[in-house]
Amino acid sequence: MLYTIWLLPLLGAVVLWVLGPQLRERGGILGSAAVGLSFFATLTLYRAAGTTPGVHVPLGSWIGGFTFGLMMDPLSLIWVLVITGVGGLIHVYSIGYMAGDRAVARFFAYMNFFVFAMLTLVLSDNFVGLLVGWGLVGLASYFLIGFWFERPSAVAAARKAFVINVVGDVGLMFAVFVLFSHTGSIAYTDVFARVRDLAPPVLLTACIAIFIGCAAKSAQVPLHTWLPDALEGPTPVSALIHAATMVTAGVYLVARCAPLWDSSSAARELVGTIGAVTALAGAILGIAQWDIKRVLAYSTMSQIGYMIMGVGVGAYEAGVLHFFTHAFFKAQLFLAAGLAIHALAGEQDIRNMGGLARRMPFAFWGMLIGTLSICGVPFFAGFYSKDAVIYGELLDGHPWLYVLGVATAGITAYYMFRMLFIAFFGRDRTQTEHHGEPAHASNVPDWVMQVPVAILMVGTIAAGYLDIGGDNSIWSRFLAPDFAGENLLRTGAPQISDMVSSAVVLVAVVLGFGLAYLRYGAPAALTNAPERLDREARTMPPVLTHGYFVDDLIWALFVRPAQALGMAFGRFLDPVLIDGAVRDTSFLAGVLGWITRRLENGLVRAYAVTIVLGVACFVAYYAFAGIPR
Amino acid sequence: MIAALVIVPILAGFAVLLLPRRAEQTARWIGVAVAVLAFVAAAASYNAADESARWLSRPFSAAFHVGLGHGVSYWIVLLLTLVTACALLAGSPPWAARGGGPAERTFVAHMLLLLGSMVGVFVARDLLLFALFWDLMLIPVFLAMVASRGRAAVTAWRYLIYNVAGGLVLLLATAAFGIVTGSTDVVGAGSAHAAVGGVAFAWIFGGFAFAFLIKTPVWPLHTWMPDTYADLPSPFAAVVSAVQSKAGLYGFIVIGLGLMPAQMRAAASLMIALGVISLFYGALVALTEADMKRVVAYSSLSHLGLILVALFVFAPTGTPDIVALQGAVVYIVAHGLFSAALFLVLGQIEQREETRLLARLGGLGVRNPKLAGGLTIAALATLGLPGLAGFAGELLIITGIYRAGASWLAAVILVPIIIAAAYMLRLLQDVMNGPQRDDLPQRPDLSFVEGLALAPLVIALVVLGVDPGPVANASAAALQSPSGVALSGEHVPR
Amino acid sequence: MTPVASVALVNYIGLSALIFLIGVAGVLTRRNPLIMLMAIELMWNAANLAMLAFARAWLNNAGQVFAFLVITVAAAEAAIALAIVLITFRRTKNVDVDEIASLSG
Amino acid sequence: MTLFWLLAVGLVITSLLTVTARRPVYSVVYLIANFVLLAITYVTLSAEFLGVIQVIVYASAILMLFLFVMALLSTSTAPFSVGPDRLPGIVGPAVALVAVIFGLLVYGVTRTPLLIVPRAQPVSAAPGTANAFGSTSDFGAALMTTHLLPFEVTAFVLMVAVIGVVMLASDAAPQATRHHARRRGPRTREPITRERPALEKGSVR
Repeated sequence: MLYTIWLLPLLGAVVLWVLGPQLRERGGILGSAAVGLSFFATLTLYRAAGTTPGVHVPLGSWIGGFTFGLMMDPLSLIWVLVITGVGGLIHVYSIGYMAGDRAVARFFAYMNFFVFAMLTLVLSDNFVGLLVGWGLVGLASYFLIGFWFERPSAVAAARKAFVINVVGDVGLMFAVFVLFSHTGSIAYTDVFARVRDLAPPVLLTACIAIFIGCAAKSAQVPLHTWLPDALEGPTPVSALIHAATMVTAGVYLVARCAPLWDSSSAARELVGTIGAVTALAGAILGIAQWDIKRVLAYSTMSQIGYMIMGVGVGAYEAGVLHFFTHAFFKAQLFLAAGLAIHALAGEQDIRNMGGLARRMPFAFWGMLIGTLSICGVPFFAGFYSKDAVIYGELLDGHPWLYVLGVATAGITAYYMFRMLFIAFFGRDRTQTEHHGEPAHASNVPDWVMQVPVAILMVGTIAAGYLDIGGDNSIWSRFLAPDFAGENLLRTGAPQISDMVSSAVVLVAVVLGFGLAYLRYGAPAALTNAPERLDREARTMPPVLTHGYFVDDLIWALFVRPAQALGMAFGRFLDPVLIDGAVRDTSFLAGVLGWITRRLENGLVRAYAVTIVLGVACFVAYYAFAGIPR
Repeated sequence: MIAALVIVPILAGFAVLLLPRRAEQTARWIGVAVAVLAFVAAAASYNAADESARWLSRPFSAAFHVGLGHGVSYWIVLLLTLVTACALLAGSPPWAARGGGPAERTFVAHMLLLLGSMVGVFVARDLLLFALFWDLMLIPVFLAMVASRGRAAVTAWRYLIYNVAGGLVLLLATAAFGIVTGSTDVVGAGSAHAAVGGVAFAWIFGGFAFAFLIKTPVWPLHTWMPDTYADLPSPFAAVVSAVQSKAGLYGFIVIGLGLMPAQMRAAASLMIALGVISLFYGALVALTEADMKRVVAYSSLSHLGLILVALFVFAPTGTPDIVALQGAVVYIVAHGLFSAALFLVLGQIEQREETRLLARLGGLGVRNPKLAGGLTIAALATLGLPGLAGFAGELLIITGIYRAGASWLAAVILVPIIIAAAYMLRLLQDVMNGPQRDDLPQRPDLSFVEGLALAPLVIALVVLGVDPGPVANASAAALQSPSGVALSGEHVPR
Repeated sequence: MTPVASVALVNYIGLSALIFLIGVAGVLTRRNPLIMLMAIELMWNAANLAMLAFARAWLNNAGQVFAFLVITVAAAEAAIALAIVLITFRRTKNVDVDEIASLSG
Repeated sequence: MTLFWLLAVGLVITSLLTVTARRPVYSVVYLIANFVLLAITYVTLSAEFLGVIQVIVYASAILMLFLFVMALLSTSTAPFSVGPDRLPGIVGPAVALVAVIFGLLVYGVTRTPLLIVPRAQPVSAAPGTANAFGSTSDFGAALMTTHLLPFEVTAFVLMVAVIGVVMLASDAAPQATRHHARRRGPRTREPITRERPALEKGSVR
């Protein structure tokens, strides 16, 4: 059954790739079916995966002690459910969204391939399998970001995403070498069993290397710059890869390697801090965006920061829960935004929207519910998970991280509602001309795109209810085999209780909402919206519009020097110095040849002189050295 | 049987030359048939016994001794025959297509001569025979370059002079080896001479190493290589970069580790330094090269540097690291597959669009999805995508390096993987992606036969990536001799 | 004939060397090919002298046999060289070795 | 003893005369004298047969050949020194070089005395008899038994020489124009046979 789950999407991808030209529009149905079947197959394993060892299928082994296998335990199961479930919904949505595109079969082939790669990542029972999945996911992401490969911006974004992801791959690879060399195995169970034997420096090296992988894949500071650009791909891709699944692979990895973090407090500090910083940095950047998808992208970055922060400090269940709820509400936000973009024929700039609440109420409700959930309004899913994460900081004894988390929550509310007010309230500012994603004449009924969003709404509201009940909740009990309860350090009793913490967060959220309302949502603000927004766009500090200049920094520190070196080597060192040395040698040979050719003057007597000179040398040698007896 | 692998292609090559002018297509199919037969015959020779005939008895004993079984030779010969078959199938070089230049049967003949002489290099079990084929395999490549016009003729001389310089030193070293030990019939005979040391052996090893470093090539002896790969007709570039460049690495394994491990160990730091320099140097230059075939050429420099490092990884106990060696063998085969695929695809592009400059190319993917698919897979294998053969090799090599205690080296070596991703994507995207260019000729996509020529390489890349076991295991069996280093074929009497 | 036992071998060798070197000097200084050839004949014979002297000293007639060989080869050489001189003359109407420089590289 | 010195002086003088004679004919004459003296020397070294051969083959046959060639060449105008001397002043250095070599030889020979170990078994017959060392029969026996192979090779060499000479001589047609006189260096004079190209009409000299 595990095989079925794992290989169905691959089969779908291969069939779609090979038969693409014949299938055309029907490719979407096939691709969705493959993922859907995979999802239902996963459901049958629900009970088996929940038992202690989980489901395990050995696959074979390589030389050198690499053994491979598939494994499904509760942690994997949650990811597989999200990948195939939410992924399946996004597939269905894509049937509508991508209708009319020239290469729709290719699109679904990539999507299925992505699902396969993601399943490889989470189902693998060892680090190398994980690494394979890790790389393939990056590849799928590359394909999908660069799906419209005739657009130079998409091509550049795809390249950037892939290269940064390879940085992560390489970090992870190094971690694999470290762990393999010191434990002699790549299987999770073996490695974790021997964690205690590892010397602290080795452990820390491995943790940092793993986290480099996580940071690249999950867009953590400072490897986050690819994520906003990655939105050059079609919107369903953004929803599937850059919101729901792939970018959370880092969270999965940290959670999966819980035993490693538990043994290295320094690594936990690092991960927790970077998560918190990312959460805050992403949220602040979210304030300054005008592209609806970029707002969502930075919010994704920020939310993943939360997750990483949670798993980093040991609040694994909370972090994973936040992944789970985030998958629903972020997918929903993207798909709802996609509805708007689709209807506006590719318009993504919120300054050119306005008043969409009346024009497309369904998209509005989708956005609203998603926004409420992401802001952590009580009774929506995000509330439960986010509060758990933020409170986890306090439990683990990181008051500063707690403060950062609360601040981020407030800012999140501010930029999400800012986006909502500008795009969906006020006057209609849509223009006729447009650029961006190509528009398609669709012959697919609207419900194809609406039903997935509707289903996601349920999850967006209800996914958090799983965690009601503290340590006895369904969620905690389900994940117990993996984490054996929360591994928080619990240094001293927290100063405030759970309820008080929630209240604090709520206050921050309300403040954020209030500020957004005053600036963008109040009737006075809505009336002169266009001028105000233009003024705001002009006065926005460059440090925010340029993403803290991280891109320029990377460019100046790594890309430029590498190119300059390459130029110096290729244009100068190779042809001039090395080849020059070789040419000098040959020139020397030429000079010698010229000299000897002078000797070859055709004059017989001159030859004779040379011969006699040679004879003289021989004679001299034997005369002075004597004849060997 | 093994001798026939050498002789039949050479004879067939000469026979093809005698075909009438009208029989161009026949020549090509004969070529393909011979290469495929050679592949089948080589594949069936896994357990074949060695064949030997007397040659010299003075000043040292030498023999026409060829063997294939079990060792590194087996896989490289399989690779060679496969790549040759694909290259022949992929079609004639640009000059034949344009109507000028030599006929296609000349191309086929050169290719078959190259096949025969290169099989000779990899099956030779006698150093003198090895040296003989080592020089012989230069000739068809040289002729092929001379046959095309323009700058290629200059490049041809450069190629010849560099490699003959190496070959000469190799011959000297071989003769010295024969005189010092009394026999050159020693390749793969195990560690008979492993214990022999001394100053003479240091010089002999130096001679071999010089020739191997030129052939591989390794920085700073590499400057013949980018021009050669760029100016060679693509099918030849595929075979040369895929297999001929491996002759040096093969030599390090079979002759270096097999006969002179002590000297290998002594040279390790130098070689690792050269390998690492090549690794970075090639990657950085590939990042900025303007000519797509030169990008691949420099990427080769980078990858072969990695293999060189792997060959010189010694555990603190002094034995070579088995995992790194297995990785090296896997990567040798993998690099052969993907560089052949790359050159074949780039050849098709060059033939279609009549340029190799990345700045001129662009947007080909729209009209040529199959071509784009081929280039994508080849490029991905090159940048070490997990699941394809290159990754398996890299993983094993770096694991081995780390295991042997050189953790800093393992970390450093990982960096060019990132650069590799950057330059391969640059190549792929600059050619295939972006808006269509109106100033390029519009040509049809890959034909069925052209696609067929790529398919075996791609399949082999995937198979080897999913399970490198057979390749690595076969060498592993041979690697673990009592002394730790009898690498090539085992000579267990049957 | 009694061997000249009273004459030391060294004297024969010295004589031989002297004649040989006179021949060398002749080859170097003369530009008439015929005289050069005769100088070469001198050198041949000087060598023969040395060999015969050694043969006598060692009481081993291998030296004599070799001298015989040398005479034969010298004869052959003279014949061919003279033929070449004739041919050259026929083609160029002169046999000045300084003018005939087609060996020039 | 006296005989040797007489012969030695004669040999050196005739040798010198041979290489210094102004005209080749004189050279031949001096060479004949030289060879005859040499033949006597051979005989003093117990090499009767070679002495005889020296007179018959060298002094008569080969040198006759030289004379014939000279006769053939002398039909036209002075063919021997048509151009300038391209190695002027070689005499001094050549003599010096030769002297140095001689000095070196003398030094070497006197420095390490020649080590001569005569054949262990005594020569079977007394000197002067038919089978003594160096006698014709002794030499002949050696030639036909021990050294048969060199003897055969001699025959082969002669045959090759004969063929070569025939080939060369059959190059009948005098193709004067095919000759490349020396291609480099200052040409002060056209080869004799090559006619000056007629001046183009109106060309300025």
